[in-house]
Amino acid sequence: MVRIQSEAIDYQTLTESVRSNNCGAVCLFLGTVREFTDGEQTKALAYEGHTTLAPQMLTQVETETRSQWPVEEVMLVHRVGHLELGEISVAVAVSSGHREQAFAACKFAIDRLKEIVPIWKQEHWADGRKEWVHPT
Amino acid sequence: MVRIQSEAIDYQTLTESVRSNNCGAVCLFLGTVREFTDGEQTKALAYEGHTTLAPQMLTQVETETRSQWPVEEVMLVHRVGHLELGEISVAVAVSSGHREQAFAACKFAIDRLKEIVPIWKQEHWADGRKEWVHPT
Amino acid sequence: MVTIHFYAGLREFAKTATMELNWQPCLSAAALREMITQRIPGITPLLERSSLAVNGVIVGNEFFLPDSAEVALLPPVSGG
Amino acid sequence: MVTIHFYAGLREFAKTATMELNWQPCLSAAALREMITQRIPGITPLLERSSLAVNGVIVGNEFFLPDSAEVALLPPVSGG
Repeated sequence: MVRIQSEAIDYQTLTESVRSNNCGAVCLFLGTVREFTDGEQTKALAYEGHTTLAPQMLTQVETETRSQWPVEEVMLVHRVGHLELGEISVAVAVSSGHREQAFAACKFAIDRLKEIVPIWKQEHWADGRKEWVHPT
Repeated sequence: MVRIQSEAIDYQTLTESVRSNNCGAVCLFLGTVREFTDGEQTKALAYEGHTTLAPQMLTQVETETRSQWPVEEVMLVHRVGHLELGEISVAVAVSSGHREQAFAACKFAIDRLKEIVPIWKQEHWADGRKEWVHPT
Repeated sequence: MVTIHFYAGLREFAKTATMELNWQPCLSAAALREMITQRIPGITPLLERSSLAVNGVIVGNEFFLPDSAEVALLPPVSGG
Repeated sequence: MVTIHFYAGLREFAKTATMELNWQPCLSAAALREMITQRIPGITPLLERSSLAVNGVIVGNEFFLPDSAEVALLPPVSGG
Protein backbone atom coordinates (compact mmCIF):
# COMPACT_ATOMS: atom_id res chain seq x y z
CA MET A 1 0.00 0.00 0.00
CA VAL A 2 1.23 3.49 -0.81
CA ARG A 3 0.07 6.96 0.19
CA ILE A 4 0.97 10.61 -0.20
CA GLN A 5 -0.44 12.74 2.60
CA SER A 6 -0.15 16.17 4.15
CA GLU A 7 -1.01 14.96 7.68
CA ALA A 8 1.66 13.72 10.09
CA ILE A 9 2.69 10.11 9.43
CA ASP A 10 1.40 7.66 12.04
CA TYR A 11 4.13 5.03 11.84
CA GLN A 12 2.61 2.92 14.59
CA THR A 13 -0.56 2.29 12.58
CA LEU A 14 1.66 1.67 9.56
CA THR A 15 3.80 -0.85 11.45
CA GLU A 16 0.77 -2.63 12.90
CA SER A 17 -0.64 -3.00 9.40
CA VAL A 18 2.41 -4.97 8.18
CA ARG A 19 2.73 -7.26 11.22
CA SER A 20 1.61 -10.83 10.64
CA ASN A 21 1.93 -14.29 12.18
CA ASN A 22 3.55 -15.35 8.92
CA CYS A 23 6.47 -13.02 9.60
CA GLY A 24 9.40 -13.13 11.95
CA ALA A 25 10.68 -9.70 11.00
CA VAL A 26 9.49 -6.14 10.55
CA CYS A 27 11.76 -3.36 9.33
CA LEU A 28 10.61 0.25 9.57
CA PHE A 29 12.49 3.18 8.09
CA LEU A 30 11.67 6.78 8.95
CA GLY A 31 13.14 9.79 7.19
CA THR A 32 13.13 12.80 9.52
CA VAL A 33 13.90 16.48 9.03
CA ARG A 34 17.54 17.01 10.03
CA GLU A 35 18.71 20.40 11.28
CA PHE A 36 22.19 20.49 9.72
CA THR A 37 23.32 19.50 6.22
CA ASP A 38 27.00 20.06 5.41
CA GLY A 39 27.14 22.78 8.06
CA GLU A 40 24.07 24.63 6.78
CA GLN A 41 21.15 25.03 9.16
CA THR A 42 17.62 24.06 8.14
CA LYS A 43 14.63 25.77 9.72
CA ALA A 44 11.94 23.73 7.96
CA LEU A 45 11.23 21.82 4.73
CA ALA A 46 8.45 21.87 2.21
CA TYR A 47 7.70 18.81 0.08
CA GLU A 48 5.73 18.82 -3.14
CA GLY A 49 4.66 15.76 -5.10
CA HIS A 50 3.13 15.24 -8.52
CA THR A 51 -0.52 14.52 -7.80
CA THR A 52 -0.91 11.45 -10.00
CA LEU A 53 2.66 10.40 -10.83
CA ALA A 54 3.97 10.36 -7.27
CA PRO A 55 1.48 7.69 -6.05
CA GLN A 56 1.93 5.83 -9.35
CA MET A 57 5.71 5.68 -8.96
CA LEU A 58 5.38 4.76 -5.28
CA THR A 59 3.30 1.80 -6.41
CA GLN A 60 6.05 0.93 -8.88
CA VAL A 61 8.53 0.92 -5.99
CA GLU A 62 6.24 -1.45 -4.09
CA THR A 63 5.95 -3.72 -7.14
CA GLU A 64 9.71 -3.78 -7.73
CA THR A 65 10.30 -4.51 -4.04
CA ARG A 66 7.83 -7.41 -4.02
CA SER A 67 9.38 -8.82 -7.20
CA GLN A 68 12.82 -8.99 -5.57
CA TRP A 69 12.13 -10.18 -2.02
CA PRO A 70 9.62 -12.55 -0.41
CA VAL A 71 7.94 -9.83 1.62
CA GLU A 72 4.52 -10.15 3.19
CA GLU A 73 3.57 -6.47 3.32
CA VAL A 74 5.16 -3.25 2.07
CA MET A 75 3.84 0.17 3.09
CA LEU A 76 5.23 3.38 1.62
CA VAL A 77 3.98 6.73 2.88
CA HIS A 78 5.40 10.13 1.95
CA ARG A 79 4.35 13.39 3.46
CA VAL A 80 3.94 16.65 1.50
CA GLY A 81 3.56 20.25 2.64
CA HIS A 82 5.37 22.07 5.42
CA LEU A 83 7.52 20.05 7.85
CA GLU A 84 9.27 21.26 10.97
CA LEU A 85 12.60 19.96 12.28
CA GLY A 86 12.41 16.35 13.45
CA GLU A 87 9.13 15.59 11.68
CA ILE A 88 8.76 12.44 9.60
CA SER A 89 8.87 13.00 5.85
CA VAL A 90 8.72 9.38 4.74
CA ALA A 91 8.03 5.97 6.25
CA VAL A 92 8.66 2.53 4.77
CA ALA A 93 7.43 -0.55 6.64
CA VAL A 94 8.18 -4.08 5.45
CA SER A 95 7.37 -7.45 6.96
CA SER A 96 8.99 -10.71 5.92
CA GLY A 97 9.63 -14.22 7.16
CA HIS A 98 13.24 -13.47 8.01
CA ARG A 99 15.22 -10.38 8.93
CA GLU A 100 17.69 -10.38 6.02
CA GLN A 101 14.86 -9.94 3.52
CA ALA A 102 13.05 -7.37 5.67
CA PHE A 103 16.17 -5.19 5.88
CA ALA A 104 17.11 -5.61 2.22
CA ALA A 105 13.58 -4.92 0.97
CA CYS A 106 13.14 -1.87 3.21
CA LYS A 107 16.52 -0.47 2.15
CA PHE A 108 15.78 -1.09 -1.53
CA ALA A 109 12.35 0.56 -1.25
CA ILE A 110 13.62 3.81 0.28
CA ASP A 111 16.62 3.94 -2.10
CA ARG A 112 14.34 3.42 -5.09
CA LEU A 113 11.77 5.91 -3.79
CA LYS A 114 14.49 8.54 -3.65
CA GLU A 115 15.45 7.74 -7.25
CA ILE A 116 12.17 7.64 -9.11
CA VAL A 117 9.24 9.14 -7.19
CA PRO A 118 8.41 12.70 -8.35
CA ILE A 119 8.53 14.43 -4.99
CA TRP A 120 10.62 17.53 -4.39
CA LYS A 121 12.06 19.06 -1.27
CA GLN A 122 12.43 22.78 -0.67
CA GLU A 123 14.95 23.76 1.98
CA HIS A 124 13.93 26.64 4.22
CA TRP A 125 17.35 27.63 5.50
CA ALA A 126 17.74 29.32 8.86
CA ASP A 127 19.06 32.44 7.12
CA GLY A 128 15.75 32.89 5.31
CA ARG A 129 16.66 31.50 1.88
CA LYS A 130 14.35 28.97 0.26
CA GLU A 131 15.88 26.51 -2.18
CA TRP A 132 14.46 23.63 -4.21
CA VAL A 133 16.72 20.60 -4.09
CA HIS A 134 17.44 18.98 -7.44
CA PRO A 135 20.35 16.55 -7.09
CA THR A 136 22.80 16.45 -9.99
CA MET B 1 20.11 1.98 26.20
CA VAL B 2 19.34 -1.69 26.64
CA ARG B 3 16.64 -3.55 28.51
CA ILE B 4 15.37 -7.07 29.18
CA GLN B 5 11.70 -7.11 30.13
CA SER B 6 8.77 -9.44 30.54
CA GLU B 7 6.17 -6.81 29.55
CA ALA B 8 5.13 -6.26 25.93
CA ILE B 9 7.59 -4.08 24.01
CA ASP B 10 6.30 -0.57 23.30
CA TYR B 11 8.19 0.15 20.09
CA GLN B 12 6.59 3.56 19.64
CA THR B 13 8.09 4.87 22.88
CA LEU B 14 11.37 3.24 21.85
CA THR B 15 11.31 4.90 18.44
CA GLU B 16 10.41 8.30 19.89
CA SER B 17 13.37 8.04 22.24
CA VAL B 18 15.85 7.71 19.35
CA ARG B 19 14.40 10.48 17.17
CA SER B 20 16.43 13.66 17.09
CA ASN B 21 16.82 16.84 15.04
CA ASN B 22 20.42 15.76 14.44
CA CYS B 23 19.19 12.73 12.51
CA GLY B 24 17.73 12.24 9.08
CA ALA B 25 17.09 8.53 9.53
CA VAL B 26 15.58 6.09 11.99
CA CYS B 27 15.67 2.33 11.45
CA LEU B 28 13.54 0.07 13.64
CA PHE B 29 13.72 -3.70 13.60
CA LEU B 30 11.11 -5.90 15.27
CA GLY B 31 11.44 -9.63 15.71
CA THR B 32 8.00 -11.22 15.94
CA VAL B 33 6.78 -14.72 16.76
CA ARG B 34 6.28 -16.53 13.45
CA GLU B 35 3.77 -19.37 13.19
CA PHE B 36 5.66 -21.65 10.80
CA THR B 37 9.35 -22.66 10.76
CA ASP B 38 10.38 -25.16 8.08
CA GLY B 39 6.82 -26.46 7.95
CA GLU B 40 6.52 -26.93 11.72
CA GLN B 41 3.79 -25.02 13.51
CA THR B 42 4.54 -22.91 16.56
CA LYS B 43 1.86 -22.27 19.18
CA ALA B 44 3.89 -19.99 21.42
CA LEU B 45 7.47 -19.25 22.52
CA ALA B 46 9.14 -18.84 25.87
CA TYR B 47 12.32 -16.78 26.21
CA GLU B 48 14.76 -16.99 29.09
CA GLY B 49 17.74 -14.70 29.64
CA HIS B 50 20.66 -14.76 32.03
CA THR B 51 19.76 -12.16 34.65
CA THR B 52 23.06 -10.28 34.69
CA LEU B 53 24.90 -11.45 31.58
CA ALA B 54 22.07 -10.79 29.12
CA PRO B 55 21.88 -7.02 29.87
CA GLN B 56 25.68 -6.90 30.03
CA MET B 57 26.07 -8.48 26.59
CA LEU B 58 23.28 -6.28 25.19
CA THR B 59 25.33 -3.31 26.35
CA GLN B 60 28.34 -4.80 24.58
CA VAL B 61 26.26 -4.97 21.37
CA GLU B 62 25.39 -1.29 21.80
CA THR B 63 29.05 -0.41 22.37
CA GLU B 64 30.22 -2.37 19.32
CA THR B 65 27.49 -0.77 17.22
CA ARG B 66 28.45 2.75 18.29
CA SER B 67 32.12 2.01 17.64
CA GLN B 68 31.39 1.07 14.03
CA TRP B 69 28.80 3.61 12.89
CA PRO B 70 28.12 7.27 13.62
CA VAL B 71 24.79 6.63 15.28
CA GLU B 72 23.02 9.09 17.54
CA GLU B 73 20.98 6.63 19.60
CA VAL B 74 20.75 2.84 19.82
CA MET B 75 18.02 1.10 21.81
CA LEU B 76 17.98 -2.67 22.28
CA VAL B 77 15.08 -4.31 24.09
CA HIS B 78 14.49 -8.06 24.41
CA ARG B 79 11.45 -9.63 25.93
CA VAL B 80 11.51 -12.74 28.14
CA GLY B 81 8.74 -15.04 29.33
CA HIS B 82 5.77 -16.39 27.40
CA LEU B 83 5.02 -14.94 23.93
CA GLU B 84 2.02 -15.65 21.74
CA LEU B 85 2.10 -15.75 17.92
CA GLY B 86 2.76 -12.35 16.39
CA GLU B 87 4.12 -10.78 19.57
CA ILE B 88 7.36 -8.80 19.52
CA SER B 89 10.34 -10.64 21.03
CA VAL B 90 12.99 -8.05 20.26
CA ALA B 91 13.22 -4.44 19.10
CA VAL B 92 16.24 -2.52 17.87
CA ALA B 93 15.91 1.21 17.16
CA VAL B 94 18.75 3.26 15.70
CA SER B 95 18.94 6.90 14.66
CA SER B 96 21.67 8.37 12.50
CA GLY B 97 22.40 11.31 10.25
CA HIS B 98 21.92 9.28 7.09
CA ARG B 99 20.00 6.17 6.16
CA GLU B 100 22.91 3.96 5.09
CA GLN B 101 24.37 4.07 8.59
CA ALA B 102 20.98 3.64 10.27
CA PHE B 103 20.27 0.46 8.27
CA ALA B 104 23.79 -0.94 8.67
CA ALA B 105 23.93 -0.24 12.40
CA CYS B 106 20.46 -1.69 13.04
CA LYS B 107 21.27 -4.82 11.02
CA PHE B 108 24.61 -5.25 12.78
CA ALA B 109 23.02 -4.84 16.22
CA ILE B 110 20.34 -7.51 15.71
CA ASP B 111 22.83 -9.89 14.05
CA ARG B 112 25.28 -9.45 16.92
CA LEU B 113 22.53 -9.75 19.54
CA LYS B 114 21.61 -13.13 18.09
CA GLU B 115 25.25 -14.22 18.30
CA ILE B 116 26.35 -13.21 21.76
CA VAL B 117 23.48 -12.33 24.13
CA PRO B 118 22.64 -15.21 26.52
CA ILE B 119 18.94 -15.46 25.80
CA TRP B 120 17.28 -18.74 24.87
CA LYS B 121 14.11 -19.56 23.03
CA GLN B 122 11.87 -22.52 23.82
CA GLU B 123 9.53 -23.55 21.03
CA HIS B 124 6.06 -24.59 22.10
CA TRP B 125 5.05 -26.57 19.03
CA ALA B 126 1.41 -26.92 18.06
CA ASP B 127 1.64 -30.70 18.67
CA GLY B 128 2.41 -30.11 22.34
CA ARG B 129 6.19 -30.63 22.31
CA LYS B 130 8.41 -28.06 24.01
CA GLU B 131 11.95 -27.70 22.74
CA TRP B 132 14.84 -25.42 23.68
CA VAL B 133 16.57 -24.04 20.62
CA HIS B 134 20.38 -24.27 20.66
CA PRO B 135 21.74 -23.61 17.17
CA THR B 136 24.71 -25.71 16.10
CA MET C 1 -2.78 23.48 -27.75
CA VAL C 2 -0.62 21.68 -25.22
CA THR C 3 -0.47 22.64 -21.54
CA ILE C 4 2.86 22.44 -19.76
CA HIS C 5 3.05 22.10 -15.97
CA PHE C 6 6.24 23.10 -14.18
CA TYR C 7 7.21 21.71 -10.79
CA ALA C 8 9.47 22.76 -7.93
CA GLY C 9 12.65 24.50 -9.12
CA LEU C 10 11.44 24.57 -12.73
CA ARG C 11 8.29 26.43 -11.68
CA GLU C 12 10.37 28.82 -9.64
CA PHE C 13 12.68 29.48 -12.59
CA ALA C 14 9.83 29.78 -15.09
CA LYS C 15 7.96 32.07 -12.69
CA THR C 16 4.78 30.28 -13.72
CA ALA C 17 3.15 26.94 -12.90
CA THR C 18 1.74 26.41 -16.40
CA MET C 19 2.36 27.49 -19.96
CA GLU C 20 0.33 26.90 -23.11
CA LEU C 21 1.93 26.30 -26.48
CA ASN C 22 0.39 25.75 -29.89
CA TRP C 23 0.12 22.15 -30.98
CA GLN C 24 1.20 21.01 -34.44
CA PRO C 25 1.32 17.54 -36.03
CA CYS C 26 4.48 15.58 -35.31
CA LEU C 27 5.37 17.77 -32.33
CA SER C 28 8.01 15.70 -30.52
CA ALA C 29 8.94 15.97 -26.86
CA ALA C 30 12.39 17.16 -28.01
CA ALA C 31 10.83 19.92 -30.10
CA LEU C 32 8.65 20.94 -27.17
CA ARG C 33 11.73 21.21 -24.95
CA GLU C 34 13.29 23.44 -27.60
CA MET C 35 10.22 25.69 -27.70
CA ILE C 36 10.31 26.04 -23.90
CA THR C 37 13.99 26.95 -23.98
CA GLN C 38 13.25 29.71 -26.48
CA ARG C 39 10.52 31.12 -24.24
CA ILE C 40 12.53 30.84 -21.03
CA PRO C 41 16.23 31.45 -21.71
CA GLY C 42 18.46 29.93 -19.04
CA ILE C 43 16.09 27.10 -18.14
CA THR C 44 18.10 24.61 -20.23
CA PRO C 45 20.48 23.20 -17.58
CA LEU C 46 17.63 22.18 -15.27
CA LEU C 47 15.28 21.29 -18.15
CA GLU C 48 17.86 18.91 -19.61
CA ARG C 49 17.93 17.00 -16.32
CA SER C 50 14.13 16.87 -16.12
CA SER C 51 11.78 14.08 -17.14
CA LEU C 52 8.79 14.78 -19.31
CA ALA C 53 5.42 13.11 -18.79
CA VAL C 54 2.55 13.31 -21.24
CA ASN C 55 -0.94 12.64 -19.91
CA GLY C 56 0.53 10.90 -16.88
CA VAL C 57 3.13 8.74 -18.60
CA ILE C 58 6.86 9.49 -18.72
CA VAL C 59 8.00 9.60 -22.37
CA GLY C 60 11.26 9.86 -24.29
CA ASN C 61 12.37 12.69 -26.56
CA GLU C 62 11.13 10.96 -29.74
CA PHE C 63 7.55 10.81 -28.47
CA PHE C 64 4.98 12.71 -30.56
CA LEU C 65 2.55 14.71 -28.47
CA PRO C 66 -1.19 14.42 -29.14
CA ASP C 67 -3.26 17.58 -29.37
CA SER C 68 -4.49 18.84 -25.98
CA ALA C 69 -1.63 17.00 -24.26
CA GLU C 70 -1.07 17.69 -20.57
CA VAL C 71 2.70 17.82 -20.19
CA ALA C 72 4.44 17.60 -16.82
CA LEU C 73 8.07 18.65 -16.54
CA LEU C 74 9.64 16.86 -13.59
CA PRO C 75 12.99 18.13 -12.35
CA PRO C 76 15.38 15.74 -10.52
CA VAL C 77 13.54 14.31 -7.55
CA SER C 78 14.51 14.91 -3.91
CA GLY C 79 11.90 13.08 -1.88
CA GLY C 80 12.66 10.85 1.04
CA MET D 1 32.25 -25.32 47.14
CA VAL D 2 31.30 -24.02 43.69
CA THR D 3 27.70 -23.58 42.56
CA ILE D 4 26.84 -24.38 38.96
CA HIS D 5 23.77 -22.85 37.28
CA PHE D 6 22.30 -24.56 34.25
CA TYR D 7 20.21 -22.72 31.65
CA ALA D 8 17.63 -23.63 29.03
CA GLY D 9 18.36 -26.99 27.36
CA LEU D 10 21.23 -27.73 29.76
CA ARG D 11 18.90 -27.34 32.74
CA GLU D 12 16.35 -29.54 31.03
CA PHE D 13 18.95 -32.23 30.37
CA ALA D 14 20.49 -31.98 33.86
CA LYS D 15 16.99 -32.08 35.39
CA THR D 16 18.18 -29.46 37.85
CA ALA D 17 18.83 -25.72 37.78
CA THR D 18 21.85 -25.85 40.10
CA MET D 19 24.50 -28.27 41.27
CA GLU D 20 27.13 -27.93 43.97
CA LEU D 21 30.61 -29.42 43.64
CA ASN D 22 33.53 -29.41 46.01
CA TRP D 23 36.14 -26.79 45.36
CA GLN D 24 39.85 -27.60 45.33
CA PRO D 25 42.88 -25.45 44.60
CA CYS D 26 43.79 -25.14 40.89
CA LEU D 27 40.33 -26.26 39.81
CA SER D 28 40.21 -25.25 36.14
CA ALA D 29 37.09 -24.63 34.08
CA ALA D 30 38.09 -27.64 31.96
CA ALA D 31 38.29 -29.84 35.04
CA LEU D 32 34.90 -28.58 36.19
CA ARG D 33 33.38 -29.50 32.83
CA GLU D 34 34.87 -32.97 33.23
CA MET D 35 33.35 -33.33 36.72
CA ILE D 36 29.94 -32.31 35.37
CA THR D 37 30.20 -34.85 32.55
CA GLN D 38 30.90 -37.60 35.08
CA ARG D 39 27.81 -36.63 37.11
CA ILE D 40 25.52 -36.22 34.09
CA PRO D 41 26.45 -38.72 31.38
CA GLY D 42 25.25 -37.63 27.94
CA ILE D 43 25.45 -33.91 28.64
CA THR D 44 28.79 -33.63 26.81
CA PRO D 45 27.60 -32.72 23.28
CA LEU D 46 25.61 -29.70 24.52
CA LEU D 47 28.12 -28.87 27.28
CA GLU D 48 30.96 -28.71 24.76
CA ARG D 49 29.05 -26.06 22.81
CA SER D 50 28.29 -24.05 25.95
CA SER D 51 30.11 -21.03 27.37
CA LEU D 52 31.13 -20.93 30.99
CA ALA D 53 30.90 -17.78 33.10
CA VAL D 54 32.44 -17.42 36.55
CA ASN D 55 31.03 -14.73 38.82
CA GLY D 56 29.50 -12.95 35.82
CA VAL D 57 32.49 -13.10 33.45
CA ILE D 58 32.85 -15.54 30.57
CA VAL D 59 36.10 -17.46 30.96
CA GLY D 60 38.20 -19.92 28.97
CA ASN D 61 39.00 -23.52 29.87
CA GLU D 62 42.35 -22.66 31.48
CA PHE D 63 40.70 -20.37 34.04
CA PHE D 64 41.17 -21.42 37.70
CA LEU D 65 38.00 -21.10 39.73
CA PRO D 66 38.06 -19.33 43.09
CA ASP D 67 36.39 -20.93 46.08
CA SER D 68 32.65 -20.16 46.32
CA ALA D 69 32.55 -19.46 42.57
CA GLU D 70 29.13 -18.98 40.96
CA VAL D 71 29.39 -20.75 37.62
CA ALA D 72 26.90 -20.21 34.79
CA LEU D 73 26.76 -22.71 31.94
CA LEU D 74 25.37 -20.98 28.88
CA PRO D 75 24.26 -23.18 25.98
CA PRO D 76 24.25 -21.75 22.40
CA VAL D 77 22.04 -18.68 22.38
CA SER D 78 18.80 -18.33 20.44
CA GLY D 79 17.46 -14.89 21.24
CA GLY D 80 16.13 -12.44 18.68
